[in-house]
Amino acid sequence: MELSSSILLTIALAPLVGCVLAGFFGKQIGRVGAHSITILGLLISFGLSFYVLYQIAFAGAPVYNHNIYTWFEIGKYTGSVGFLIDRLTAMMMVVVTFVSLLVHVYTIGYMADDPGYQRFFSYISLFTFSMLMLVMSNNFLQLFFGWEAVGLVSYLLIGFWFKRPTAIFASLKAFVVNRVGDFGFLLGIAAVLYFLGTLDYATAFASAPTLVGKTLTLTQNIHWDAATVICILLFIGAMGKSAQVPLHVWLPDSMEGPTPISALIHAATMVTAGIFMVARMSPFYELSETALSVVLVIGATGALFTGLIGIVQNDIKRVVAYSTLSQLGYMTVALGVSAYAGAVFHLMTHAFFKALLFLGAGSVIIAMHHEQDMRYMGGLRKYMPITWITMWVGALALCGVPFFSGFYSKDAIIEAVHDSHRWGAGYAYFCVLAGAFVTATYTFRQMYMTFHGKERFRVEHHHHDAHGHGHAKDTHAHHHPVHADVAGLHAHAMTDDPAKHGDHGGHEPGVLEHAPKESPWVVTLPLILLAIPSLLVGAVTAKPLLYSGWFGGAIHVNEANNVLGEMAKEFNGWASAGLQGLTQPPFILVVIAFLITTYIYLFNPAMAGKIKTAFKPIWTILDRKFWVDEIYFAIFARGGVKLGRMFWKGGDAAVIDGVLIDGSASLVQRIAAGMRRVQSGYLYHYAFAMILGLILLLGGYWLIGQ
Amino acid sequence: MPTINDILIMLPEFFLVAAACVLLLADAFMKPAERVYLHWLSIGVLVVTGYLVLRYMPEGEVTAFHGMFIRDGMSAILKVFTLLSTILVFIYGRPYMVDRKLFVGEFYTLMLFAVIGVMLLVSAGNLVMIYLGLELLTLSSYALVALNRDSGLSSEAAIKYFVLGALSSGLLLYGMSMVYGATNTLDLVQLHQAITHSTMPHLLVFGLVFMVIGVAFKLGVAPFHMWIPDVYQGAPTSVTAFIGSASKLAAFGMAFRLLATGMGDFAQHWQIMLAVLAVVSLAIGNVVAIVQTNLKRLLAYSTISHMGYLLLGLVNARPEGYSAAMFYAVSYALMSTAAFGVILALSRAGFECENIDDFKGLNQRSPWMAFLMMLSLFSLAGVPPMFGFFAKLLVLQAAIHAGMMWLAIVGAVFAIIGLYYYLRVVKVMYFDKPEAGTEVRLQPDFTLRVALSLNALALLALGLYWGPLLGWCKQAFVG
Amino acid sequence: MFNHLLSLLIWLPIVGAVPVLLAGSGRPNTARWLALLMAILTFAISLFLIPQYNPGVSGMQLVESHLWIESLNVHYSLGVDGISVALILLTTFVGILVIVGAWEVIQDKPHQYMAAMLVLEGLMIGVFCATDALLFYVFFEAMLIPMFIIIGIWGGPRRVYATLKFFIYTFFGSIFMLVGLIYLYLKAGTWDLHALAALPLSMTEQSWLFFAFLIAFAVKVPMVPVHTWLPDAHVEAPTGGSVVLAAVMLKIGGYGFLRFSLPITPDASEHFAWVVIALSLIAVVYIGYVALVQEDMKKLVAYSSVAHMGFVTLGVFIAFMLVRDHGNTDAARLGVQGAMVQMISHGFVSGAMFSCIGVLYDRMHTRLIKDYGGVVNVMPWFGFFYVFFAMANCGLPGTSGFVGEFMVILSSFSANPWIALFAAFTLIIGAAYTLWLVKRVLWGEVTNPHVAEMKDINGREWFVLGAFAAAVLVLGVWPEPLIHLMDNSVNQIVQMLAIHKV
Amino acid sequence: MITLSHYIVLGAILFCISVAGLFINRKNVIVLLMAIELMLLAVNINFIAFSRFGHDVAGQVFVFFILTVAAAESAIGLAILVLLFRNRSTVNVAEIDSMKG
Amino acid sequence: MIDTSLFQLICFYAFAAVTVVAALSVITLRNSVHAVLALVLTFFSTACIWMLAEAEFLAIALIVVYVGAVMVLFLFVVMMLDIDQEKLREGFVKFLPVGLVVAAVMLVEMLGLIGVRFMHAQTMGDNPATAAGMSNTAWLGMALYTQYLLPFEVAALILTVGVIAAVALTLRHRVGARKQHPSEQVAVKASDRVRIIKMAAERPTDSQPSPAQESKP
Repeated sequence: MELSSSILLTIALAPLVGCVLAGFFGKQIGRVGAHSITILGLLISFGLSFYVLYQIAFAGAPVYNHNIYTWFEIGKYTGSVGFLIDRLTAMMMVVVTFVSLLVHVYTIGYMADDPGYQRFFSYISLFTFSMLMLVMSNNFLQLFFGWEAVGLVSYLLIGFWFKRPTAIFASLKAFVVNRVGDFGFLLGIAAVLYFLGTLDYATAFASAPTLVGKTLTLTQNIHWDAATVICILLFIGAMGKSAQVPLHVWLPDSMEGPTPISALIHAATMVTAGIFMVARMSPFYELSETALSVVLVIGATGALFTGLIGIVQNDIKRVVAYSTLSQLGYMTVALGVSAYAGAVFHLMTHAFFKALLFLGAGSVIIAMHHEQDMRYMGGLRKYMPITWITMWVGALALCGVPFFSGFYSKDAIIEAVHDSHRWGAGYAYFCVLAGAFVTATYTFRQMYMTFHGKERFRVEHHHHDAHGHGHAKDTHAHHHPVHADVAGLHAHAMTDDPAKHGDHGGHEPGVLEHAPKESPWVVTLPLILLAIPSLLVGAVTAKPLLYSGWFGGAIHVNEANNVLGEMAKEFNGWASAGLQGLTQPPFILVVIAFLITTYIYLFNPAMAGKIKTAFKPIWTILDRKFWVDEIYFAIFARGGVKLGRMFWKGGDAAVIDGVLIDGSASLVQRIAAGMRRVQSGYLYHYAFAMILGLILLLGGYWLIGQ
Repeated sequence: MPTINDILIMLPEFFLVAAACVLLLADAFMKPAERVYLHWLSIGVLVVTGYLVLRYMPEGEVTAFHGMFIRDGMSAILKVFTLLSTILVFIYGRPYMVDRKLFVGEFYTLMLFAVIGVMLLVSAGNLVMIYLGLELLTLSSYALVALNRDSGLSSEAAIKYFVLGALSSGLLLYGMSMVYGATNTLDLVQLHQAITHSTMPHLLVFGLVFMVIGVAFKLGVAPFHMWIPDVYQGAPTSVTAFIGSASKLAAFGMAFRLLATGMGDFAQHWQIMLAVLAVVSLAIGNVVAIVQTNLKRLLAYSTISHMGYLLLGLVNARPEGYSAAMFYAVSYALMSTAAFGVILALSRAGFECENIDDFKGLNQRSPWMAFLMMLSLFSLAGVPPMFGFFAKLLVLQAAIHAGMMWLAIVGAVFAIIGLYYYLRVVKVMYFDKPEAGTEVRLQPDFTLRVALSLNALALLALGLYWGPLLGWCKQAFVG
Repeated sequence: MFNHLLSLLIWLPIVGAVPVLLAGSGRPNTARWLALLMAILTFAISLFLIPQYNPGVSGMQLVESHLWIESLNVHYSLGVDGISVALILLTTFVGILVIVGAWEVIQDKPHQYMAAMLVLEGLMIGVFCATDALLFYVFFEAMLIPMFIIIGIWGGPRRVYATLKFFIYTFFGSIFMLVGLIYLYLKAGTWDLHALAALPLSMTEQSWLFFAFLIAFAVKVPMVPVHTWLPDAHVEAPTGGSVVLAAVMLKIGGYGFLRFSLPITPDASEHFAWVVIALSLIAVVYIGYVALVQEDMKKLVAYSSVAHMGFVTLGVFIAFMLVRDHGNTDAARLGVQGAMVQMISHGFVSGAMFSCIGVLYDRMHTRLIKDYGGVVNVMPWFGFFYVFFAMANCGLPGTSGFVGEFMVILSSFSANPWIALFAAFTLIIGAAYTLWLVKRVLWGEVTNPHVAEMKDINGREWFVLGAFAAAVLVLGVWPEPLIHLMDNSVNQIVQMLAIHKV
Repeated sequence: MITLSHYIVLGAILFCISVAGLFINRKNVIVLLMAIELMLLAVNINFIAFSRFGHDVAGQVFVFFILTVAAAESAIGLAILVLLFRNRSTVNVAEIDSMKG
Repeated sequence: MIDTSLFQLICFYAFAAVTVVAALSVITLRNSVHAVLALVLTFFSTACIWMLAEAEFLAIALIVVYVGAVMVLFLFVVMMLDIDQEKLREGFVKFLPVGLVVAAVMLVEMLGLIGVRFMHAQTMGDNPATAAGMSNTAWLGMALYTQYLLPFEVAALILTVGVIAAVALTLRHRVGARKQHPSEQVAVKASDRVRIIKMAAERPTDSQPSPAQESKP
């Protein structure tokens, strides 16, 4: 049965309606109204998405590919708004709406005290709409629309607490860095249009083989392969959105936003848009070994090095953020070895367990009264058992412990890299393998520092007795930790000095007004609902998604590159794969990491400090995040401002206005002042001028006559 | 012997002479309080003269008194606009002259004689008539400039005007003598025929240089412009208005008579001379105007530049160019009467509203006057849709058609510089705050306001519909 | 009425200015309502263009022609094609908004302000209608007068410098065009644009004419390096002046390229297209950097206007490369369409941006970015609009700002990837300067006590900003109607490019 | 034998003298007026010579008119001079510069 | 027997020399009165030269009109105005070289352009007046009153303007001077001539004379 377009439109527009109602009429409908409406919209979307997935995957509905309306039509070029629903899309829709729905629910608890409650719901609904437009698109134009729209919402949400200088700086940074990616992405779309003459996926993919042999003439001597150009340009877009090195700098800072959106946007959905896009574009990528190698190397670099940074973070959310960077690297690596399904699979599992981790972290943060520094936590497990358990589920999934969902996806990627012969695969294999160790290290460290060991906070009852609810709504934002160097535009860098955290609002760090307690059900319910797929989804879906070509026509892999196909021959079901995984190098590395961290953080806490001093240089490098932020800031931000000022003062003000405009004006003025002196007022001068005129005219004639 | 026909041809002139003499006599028997009748009578006389000119508007060219007098389309147009601008000057000037105790009969008589001079000059068919017409005009003008007898500036302006004017008529005469020597005739039509087979062409060219200078002086073209700023500034403003309008029409007529009617076949010689003068004029007029603080003086420099533009039309040396130049002269006359009209209207007893600073905040004191002044200034600057723009358009076209693209570009470039100082006045009127001590006359008399409004609005109206006037000008040179 | 629809559109506001002016300073409200009535009437009449104009047919429609000056063969001839219709609608639309926007803001001589605005509106419509070169020129120049007055009287502290600069700059540009037009007239004996387009011209002639036109329109657009009047004019102009200037007046430059440079001097335009393209790209990159460091909000938006208008000239001139070097007519159409859409869109977006700044200025009387901060705390609705327009300004899809840039970049890639590379740079720098502005103005804590006292936008401001927002959104979500409106006209222009005159 | 050139050269010399007089003289306006009279005299010499040598009456008629006009001109010129002296108490050319620039 | 033509030539040179020297004196003499007298001499000698060209009427007219009227007017003005002669001549020498150079350059240019050599061949020939059978005066008169009638009338206008202008500029109504007002005399009405004033018997010296009465001569 063919899908009806009204269902698809409803899926996309229901969140938009929620967004508009909550956003424009927030005051009228109130808090309850706002979250009810948006959640209702999401429920509809989710339900229908699930229905669509069912239709596509099980009921045998054909791939839906229709335009809704024409956006522009000029000659042979058309741009439309339309939907392409195949298994890839359907899966993405479900993931997006599911996570989004849970985040909506979670938000009721997390943002309970926030004055921007309605606004927040409006934003996340808008995000859902944008993300759906992105994944459901059947053409590049709409893809770009969704691409940028999620960027917009990300911008708005990172800067949600617009009074916090760090937040608004982070939002600006996120948008601009994303724009760098979009720059390439747009050029990629332009290249597609140039070579293939269409913006429609189906047409473009169908004619993709014609790209072979075409070149793009850059100069007379440089001709680039068309497919490579397209793929690399498109991948630049993915690098921005999916925070790949070197455009990864915005993602850690995006943690300035409220935790629900960190989970939704900056872990589960938006950042994976790049991965989704590359998978979608697999017909192009398969044409260019070069482009895939680039993808591979960049992904591998990100997977390892951003994970390393995660080890030294103290902010609970930042650890998860760097973990996300690292995991995105894994997905990219999968793309780079043509294991698109592996990438998408990891995307899905990651969406669940990373959302879980974020929401869990959020739950902890609620309990800690919006304290995010893990150095003031510890021993929380007894206060908030649900959070504790669910987070462990997520952590183990993240580490790739066998039978957890993360294991199936991550192991498959590592395996695929191992099997690939693509240029750069060796380097990538090293990175992903080492990454497994690193991942486990920061994950266990985080879990231990948060839930285990000694309590490093103390509870002091302050003079306001109406505790907890004594937070005046409008002062709420002040209680968020404002990080150390917040001045102006300066890059955000964590320091190790906890004292610096004490300089706001008389709120001493690590001092709570009342004991931490488990979060309300609206918070814990999503945790539980996420924990289930985090645990199970891998085992259930590994075979179909990874090894059975479930995606069908949505993903195209050349026979020669089909590493997953090779691996499928050795896959004997989830249980045996899990058992097998226990002996594989990745798991061994996880175990080693587990032992080390357990020793350090549970039994010998002083050790951490010693190691830090022993490896001071390395620690500094990691703590400063390889100075990427600083370098970017110096070159692009400060350099840009300097360049702009030079252009402005030097070019516009000095040369054009100063010399050409005002200069010529004052030149005329000066000439005029000189010439008026000829008009001396003396009669004899006047007569002389006339005679001179006569002589010159006569002389001129005389000369001509001669 | 002169026949009645000769007299009929010159009917407007004879009427005006007779009327002027009658008014001269009447003035002697009038009490100062009755002088207002003289005012209206003079205007009436001019109106009747204008009617006569139009009534006997010629089909083609007719001459009278042995070719001394030529009545043709060109002269008719110039006469009509001379009369018109003189009427306007009378109307605008009355309150001003009354306030300054200059509301005397001599003003009207001398003005009428000057107008007669203009009419004779533009109709002259003979070098003698050109000389006499010119002298009638200039001698009256000298006296008019000096009319404010108690003003040092007025007499200083007069002496400068006089000495330089006499010098220029000396040069003109010298040139005429040379031309006469080469051709043995003073009649312009015969001259035109004689120059082609003259035995002494070098003498003709030599004379031509002097005659061009005579014309240039009258037009106020650089470097023979030195009198203009001082005279414009020093003369009573109503006289300045006359010199700035009617006198320029006369100068154009004189230029046409001498250069085209008389020396038309020597065009290749005077074209280049006029082109050079035009460039110098455009440069000096536009550039020096920028630093002026006195509005009359600024308008004087603007005149210099405008005459440069007028020459762009003349250099074309074809009917098309002549008509463009005449169109320019007419437009300039209307524009400058309007501009001086505002100065006249705003001046009050004991206060000459002639410094640019006196116009500060005029829009707040008298928005309508400011608006009229703005119209004239934009017209002078040549901004469409004002009349002045189309005049510039035509002369530029004439220059380009004559193959002098460079000249047109020079003209265009200086129009930009010129724009600046007109805008400065608009700026002062509209964007500045009024200053104490420069209170202008707020309620000028009714006729003045009406006439001035019509005059300035005509600049806009003619800008929107200038076809008939141009057609008229073109016809004048075709027939 | 439909026979003289265009005349009516031109003259209604101009004649309507007379009663507004006569209402005098004593009855400001009468003047305001009269002006609004005129503006609404004009807009209503302009809406008739939509049913009256047949987008399926190329060439001028609703033609009116009367002999104006017989001896010079000047005609009062009007006509519209799709491009003109779009721009006229933009003009009349903006016309209402500036009148409403100035309602209480202009307290000093409101009748004069309103009258000037109406005259300006009529003249701008005239520019878009004129099919006679001299008539075009007359409207083109006459427009300067009311604008000069508007900036000069109701402008900021350096208004005199700004307005003089504006006037003289523009006049400087156009005077050379006048010389060129006269030359053409002498050669062709007519001022009719259609006939001039058919006039055979040698390469030398074309080159001279091309540069004459280039100076005129480059100043108007404005292109680097003759753009410096714009920031000054914008900064000093009253809000309405800025809005009209940015929304409509700049478009006249782009429109002029289409009407003059392309059809009359196609070969020279092709030969020198690289100059314009290079300047356009410089506008995007260089001006982007300059905009980044501006301290005055209006100046920033003004510079961003220059950068955005760079896309217009880029889109127009890459058409040559596409048609003549690549034979890719469709891409050329895409480029020109992109340029046109960019013009319309920039009209809305920049108009809206300036209106926003006006809203702030009316409350704080400063335009310096540093005086603000945390505005959204006290003006949430304003914040919404401001962010929305900022996003449109940096070309976010879904807003009109995206459409034109997208098309131009797509088509320029087909011409030369390097061009597209530099053009696409706007994505980065545009976002950087716009959002940095937003960051410094809207976000953050309220630090200035005056900001804390600011009230959110009132109903009138809501109406203005809301109307702009609606236009921006509709155009961004569904540009096809606009594109369809202009498609035939654009196609015709592109077809003409292919014809060599030499 | 007197030829035309004798007269014309004399006229030219007188003309040049008068021109020189116009701007050598920096003190006295009266001398300026006299220099102008000299110039007219030079013109008259030319006209008479051309008339005589060209056997044409027009030249002499012209001289007649020039003499007439010159008389009227002198009258007005001197009147202005007197006026100037009354207002300024000077006829010194170097002091008559209140308008300039 | 001296050749007539040679004698004429000698006379011409003599008068020409006097003319030039006198003209130079006009512009160089320190004393204005002397300058005027030098100008008179210039006119005289020029008149003689005109005589040589057989333009008798104009030669006489020059002397009568110019020397007799104009120059007297000049002298009158020069003497009337109390001019500091010494001061007026300061700095004269300084500008003399410039003046000489300019004058010389101009002379060279003029002579070069006129082509004097070409004119050298032209001789005087017969007196045209004699050839027409008239005296010079009659010859001139015929032309003046026929062909040049209009200019002649215009010249009259110019003289009128000269009169009006001279009077308008210089005539001063001195305050307090006793003079006639013809207009008022003509316009006077019978009722104004005699005014009967009723005087109240009890207040004999109260009423003031009316202004109209006062201004009556």
